[in-house]
Amino acid sequence: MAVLLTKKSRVVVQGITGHQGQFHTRAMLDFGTKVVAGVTPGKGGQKVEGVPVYDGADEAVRRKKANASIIFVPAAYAKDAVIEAVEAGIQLIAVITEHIPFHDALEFQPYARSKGVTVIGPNCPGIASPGQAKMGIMPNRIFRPGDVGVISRSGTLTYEIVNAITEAGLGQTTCIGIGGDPIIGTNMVEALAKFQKDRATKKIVLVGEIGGTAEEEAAAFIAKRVTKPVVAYVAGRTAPPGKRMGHAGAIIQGGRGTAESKVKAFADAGVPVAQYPDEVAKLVATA
Amino acid sequence: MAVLLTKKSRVVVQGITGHQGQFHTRAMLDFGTKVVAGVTPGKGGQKVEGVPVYDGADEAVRRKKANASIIFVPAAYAKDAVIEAVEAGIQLIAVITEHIPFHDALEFQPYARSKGVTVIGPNCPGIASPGQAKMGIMPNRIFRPGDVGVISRSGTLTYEIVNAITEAGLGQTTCIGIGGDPIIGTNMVEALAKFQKDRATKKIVLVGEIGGTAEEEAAAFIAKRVTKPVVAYVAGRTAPPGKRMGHAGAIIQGGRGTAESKVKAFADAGVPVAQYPDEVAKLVATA
Amino acid sequence: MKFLEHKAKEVFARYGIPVPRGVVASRPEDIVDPPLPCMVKAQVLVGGRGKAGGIRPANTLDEARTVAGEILGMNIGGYTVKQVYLEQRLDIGRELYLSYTIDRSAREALLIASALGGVEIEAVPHDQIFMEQVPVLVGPQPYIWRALLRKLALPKEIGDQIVDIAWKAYNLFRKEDAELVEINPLAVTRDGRVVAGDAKLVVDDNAEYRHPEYATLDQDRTPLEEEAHAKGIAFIQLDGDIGVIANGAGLTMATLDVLNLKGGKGGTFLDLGGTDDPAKVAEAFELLLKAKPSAILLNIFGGITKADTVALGVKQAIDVMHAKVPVVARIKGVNEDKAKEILRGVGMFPAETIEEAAELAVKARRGAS
Amino acid sequence: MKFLEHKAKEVFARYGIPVPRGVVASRPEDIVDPPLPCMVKAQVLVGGRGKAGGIRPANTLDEARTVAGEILGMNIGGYTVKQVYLEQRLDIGRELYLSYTIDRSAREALLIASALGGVEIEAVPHDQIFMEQVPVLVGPQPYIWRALLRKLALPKEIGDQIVDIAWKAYNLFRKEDAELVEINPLAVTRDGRVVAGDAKLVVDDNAEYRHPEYATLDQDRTPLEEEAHAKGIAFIQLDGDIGVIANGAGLTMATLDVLNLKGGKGGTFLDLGGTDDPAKVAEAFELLLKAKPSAILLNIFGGITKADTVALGVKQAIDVMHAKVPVVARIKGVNEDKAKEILRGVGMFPAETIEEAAELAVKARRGAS
Repeated sequence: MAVLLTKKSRVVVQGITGHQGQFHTRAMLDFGTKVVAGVTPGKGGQKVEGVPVYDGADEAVRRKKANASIIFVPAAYAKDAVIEAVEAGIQLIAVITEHIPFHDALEFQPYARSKGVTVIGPNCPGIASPGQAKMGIMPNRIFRPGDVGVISRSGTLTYEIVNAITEAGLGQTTCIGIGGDPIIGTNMVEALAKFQKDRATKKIVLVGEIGGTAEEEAAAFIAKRVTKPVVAYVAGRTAPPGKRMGHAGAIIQGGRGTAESKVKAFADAGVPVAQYPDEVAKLVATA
Repeated sequence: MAVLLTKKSRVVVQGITGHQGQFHTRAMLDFGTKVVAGVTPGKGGQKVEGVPVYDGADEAVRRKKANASIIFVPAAYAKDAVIEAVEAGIQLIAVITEHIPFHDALEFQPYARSKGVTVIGPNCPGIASPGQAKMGIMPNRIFRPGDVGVISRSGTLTYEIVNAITEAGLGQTTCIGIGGDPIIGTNMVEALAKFQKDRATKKIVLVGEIGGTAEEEAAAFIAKRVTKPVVAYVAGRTAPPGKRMGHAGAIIQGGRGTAESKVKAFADAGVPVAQYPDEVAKLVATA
Repeated sequence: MKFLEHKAKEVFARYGIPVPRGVVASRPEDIVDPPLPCMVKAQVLVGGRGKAGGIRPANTLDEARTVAGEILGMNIGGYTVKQVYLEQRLDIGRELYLSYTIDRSAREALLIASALGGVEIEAVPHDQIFMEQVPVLVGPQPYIWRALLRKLALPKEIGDQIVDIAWKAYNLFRKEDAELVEINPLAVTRDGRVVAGDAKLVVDDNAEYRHPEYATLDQDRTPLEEEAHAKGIAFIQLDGDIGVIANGAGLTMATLDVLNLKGGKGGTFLDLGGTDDPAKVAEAFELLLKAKPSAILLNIFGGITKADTVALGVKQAIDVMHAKVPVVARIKGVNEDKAKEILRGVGMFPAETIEEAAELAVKARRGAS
Repeated sequence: MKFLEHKAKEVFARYGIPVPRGVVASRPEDIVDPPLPCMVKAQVLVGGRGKAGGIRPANTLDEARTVAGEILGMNIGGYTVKQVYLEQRLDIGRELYLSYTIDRSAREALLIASALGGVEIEAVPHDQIFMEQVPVLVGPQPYIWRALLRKLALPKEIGDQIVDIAWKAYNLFRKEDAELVEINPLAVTRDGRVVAGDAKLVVDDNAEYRHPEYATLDQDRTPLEEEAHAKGIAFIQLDGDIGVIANGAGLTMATLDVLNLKGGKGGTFLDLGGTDDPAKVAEAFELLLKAKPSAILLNIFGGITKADTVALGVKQAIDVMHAKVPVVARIKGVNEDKAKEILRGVGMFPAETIEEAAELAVKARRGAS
């Protein structure tokens, strides 16, 4: 078992002919993902890594029964691509693209929701269910099938932590990189709810960072609804207010979004918080 | 058991101080409905039939924990009222108001959906779960608790049919008047899915009419997914093409939406179709 | 609210959709300076004008007047031509199709286009039709135009114009509360311009309050329907002889259906709605009587509506109009006995069920004839 | 992209939000015809100008020049005042607050208003703040304005102006891709007009391509940050001394945190991102060296990024800059051994874990100082 993405998912790659699209199509295939189609307007008829390319997402759905999509198109075209995927009937969309204006996300996120479509990201590393499928840009070799569910706002930091979990002899059901933007599709609470419901997931790891109140909401949700052990890490304890720490969402503004507040919220909810990234795997192993 | 509306539902009446609002607040209370609040801008502080009136839906939610709303406000303000209810956190909304421009519905329907809110209507008689609650304008005395689920696009015709079912010694779990407009919130297929899932519902009655393809889609859904017996009636067999038969949605256009097509679709799905409205109760009794 | 071609083209022009120059005339002598050469087009709210001879060319002013004189007063599909539109004749290379309407199931706008225009879209083979939902909350996105152009397989210069027109037509559809915006043919001239050859526009009646300027548009209503519309009564004249009146649109339709099954034919669809104000009922009933039915079939389910006050209205109308028409009534619900009592006083035939009432109405009419 | 007050007010005026008349000046002698009486306002991208003496009145041209001369060149919150804005002085009766920002949890716009303006909104008691999500797919609906006016309890004439301004500010928020539109104070003059007393505007950096006219706005960046921005490098100067460089924003933050836990203090946040192009790495590293760190802490998790090509870039930069600064590197992942080999050649201290690397960096710095 896994959440959201499984070996049955039929993936279309929007923006498959670009550098990233090509590279990660190969990597996703290597992971075992059913990549059934690619989309690049004007390049229909080509093949990328043996995967047929279509001009529109609707064709990928009609001809290849694609039901999940990973989006690599440039930021200026991402809103178009998400809505195209939703209208084509795709049910799960991972938006890898970074630097998407958040006013675009304010439109495509609720729109996708109105059609019952799950969006992950934007500005995220995607989602991976080891042993089943990956729809993202995380390195393949850090994963191993197991019973830990991972939720993270960050990219490389997640790889570190997932890798450490794997090196500690454990594995993951699914790893969801929910993204570093202020407006994201699937948030921590929703991801937590999925893992709480998933029978294969026994433990949950949350990787948060400064900015917003997602971690505080997650902590409140854990206290009320999550019975499985959760371990957290929060990046940005030393970040100064008013400075955007790389991610569009990682900023302390008007006193909100501090690491202290998040760490305290987790502690109040009984969630152990690792001080060092490497500590996460140890806490999970003993959780 | 019942679908969507139960005795636990806490109802707010938007437009409570109007003639219809007042009258039906009384009737809903008589039915046993928990009408906890009313809303009319500028009339906060008043009471209608003992129900406190607030200036905004948010207050009704905050102070009275309202989670369902019935909307009586004039057509020009209906979009405002629906969105206000959604933003206030209401989960189920019945829009009684008729003559709402459908371009407004094209906005508020998907918006409500994006927030996970169920809308019934507009231009509908509402919803009633006999023995539990009513959020609508159907006459109280036609209902009796029982095991028949009723779905209808029409008003008075539904009362006829529900009344006949009751007179035949049967009763209803829930009766959903889905509305006569072209753009409605909960459609036949969604209502069917609810009744199929509801354990208390043993039989289902569908009252359709000309216009659109809702009945054809319902028939296809029944063939695939509904295991409970369904009885149908279709109004408008003699309606001429191009003439709008009262309801904004009841029109045969460009050869689409005919009664023949709907009756045939039901027959193909194995659903008995009554020729006369009175026949519905007989068919249900023997189904 | 339906628009005559020239009225629709006025709206199109406001949204920047290219339309040919044209002038309207109600009499040949009013035609002074038509664009020449031109097409003289009958202005009626039904299709099939071309086949009926309602669209003809003219090359000179004299010819335009002569042709206009022949078209004015014609009967097309039951409608008398009261106006002609004299429009610059286009040198058309090909005819496309473009329209916006709604997709009820998806609860979205629906864009339909085809490279085969100039004929009814129903006659175009399915695989030649481009059909795409437009999500109104976010509006059309570029992928829709890309898909449209792929399907229509047009050269870029033409394609760009089509997309521009499709955008403008969408804005019109949304801002004018349209039920239908149809451009058929969407003409491509031999010199490569894309122009709306015809224009169909229907605006949602329920949105009239947002577009009061459209309230005065001529509609395809009979005089009695026009009167009913002005009074806010849901009333339609049908081609049968028995006047059918009921409360609720669904119930009225069902009553007409039952009548038909019993061998009768409805002459009116009159939905009283939720009213039980005797004055309003009387007003509606008077309209019905003006349609001169051979019998009247009244079907009331008094749920919340009180049956007796409805009956009072009916009695009042019959008294005022000195009507001799047989009335068969099936009344059920609140105060049904009182209602029957009242109607008996004006010679009503009572019935217990809709079927029985329909049978009685058919008989009463036969007896009357 | 942050806007100086006078730039923000230019945008406000474009959207029809009332702002006082004003002129900008960089030198006292450029002030020729200021609106009088006026306020002379320091134009800097930080708050607290008033308290710092950066906002002062002037009644005559001479006075305006004198005051401007005193304010220009002032240091406010670390920023040198390069421009003053001379603005018509308002006769203010009361001060309100209005802003739009985003509600991340609800994924909607957020309208905040208060009858208590003129102070930081964080200082206003919670029960005096009106806070309402605005659903962007459908835009603000009338209920929002009703709720706003109920909360603010203002006379109708003022309320109507507030709603008008709130509408216009919302349009600005959406169309200009704003992160923040803040009017504080939203001033009510004694003669009953509502005017934006101050204007704060921040536009989403990611939307710069849609607003190229804003690209030239002065930002509160250090010269090195400016250079990094121009090169598209995620680089921030911090107040510590150890240069921190890593790949990925989260990992860079985490590395800074670990350094802190080990008693060090980061002087830079440098996120290499997903690049492993040695030239780009070298470019980034050169920036870091320009910040003159006492030591460098490099943390690379080579998932897909190849560690050795990153190392090549680091080596190149150190070679070019003839840098003597100690580099502690913790490298993990693809080609980590090759990477370590390359870095050993330039005198790097290798480490196995982030913690160890941080400890080494702190020591290396101490040794160096």
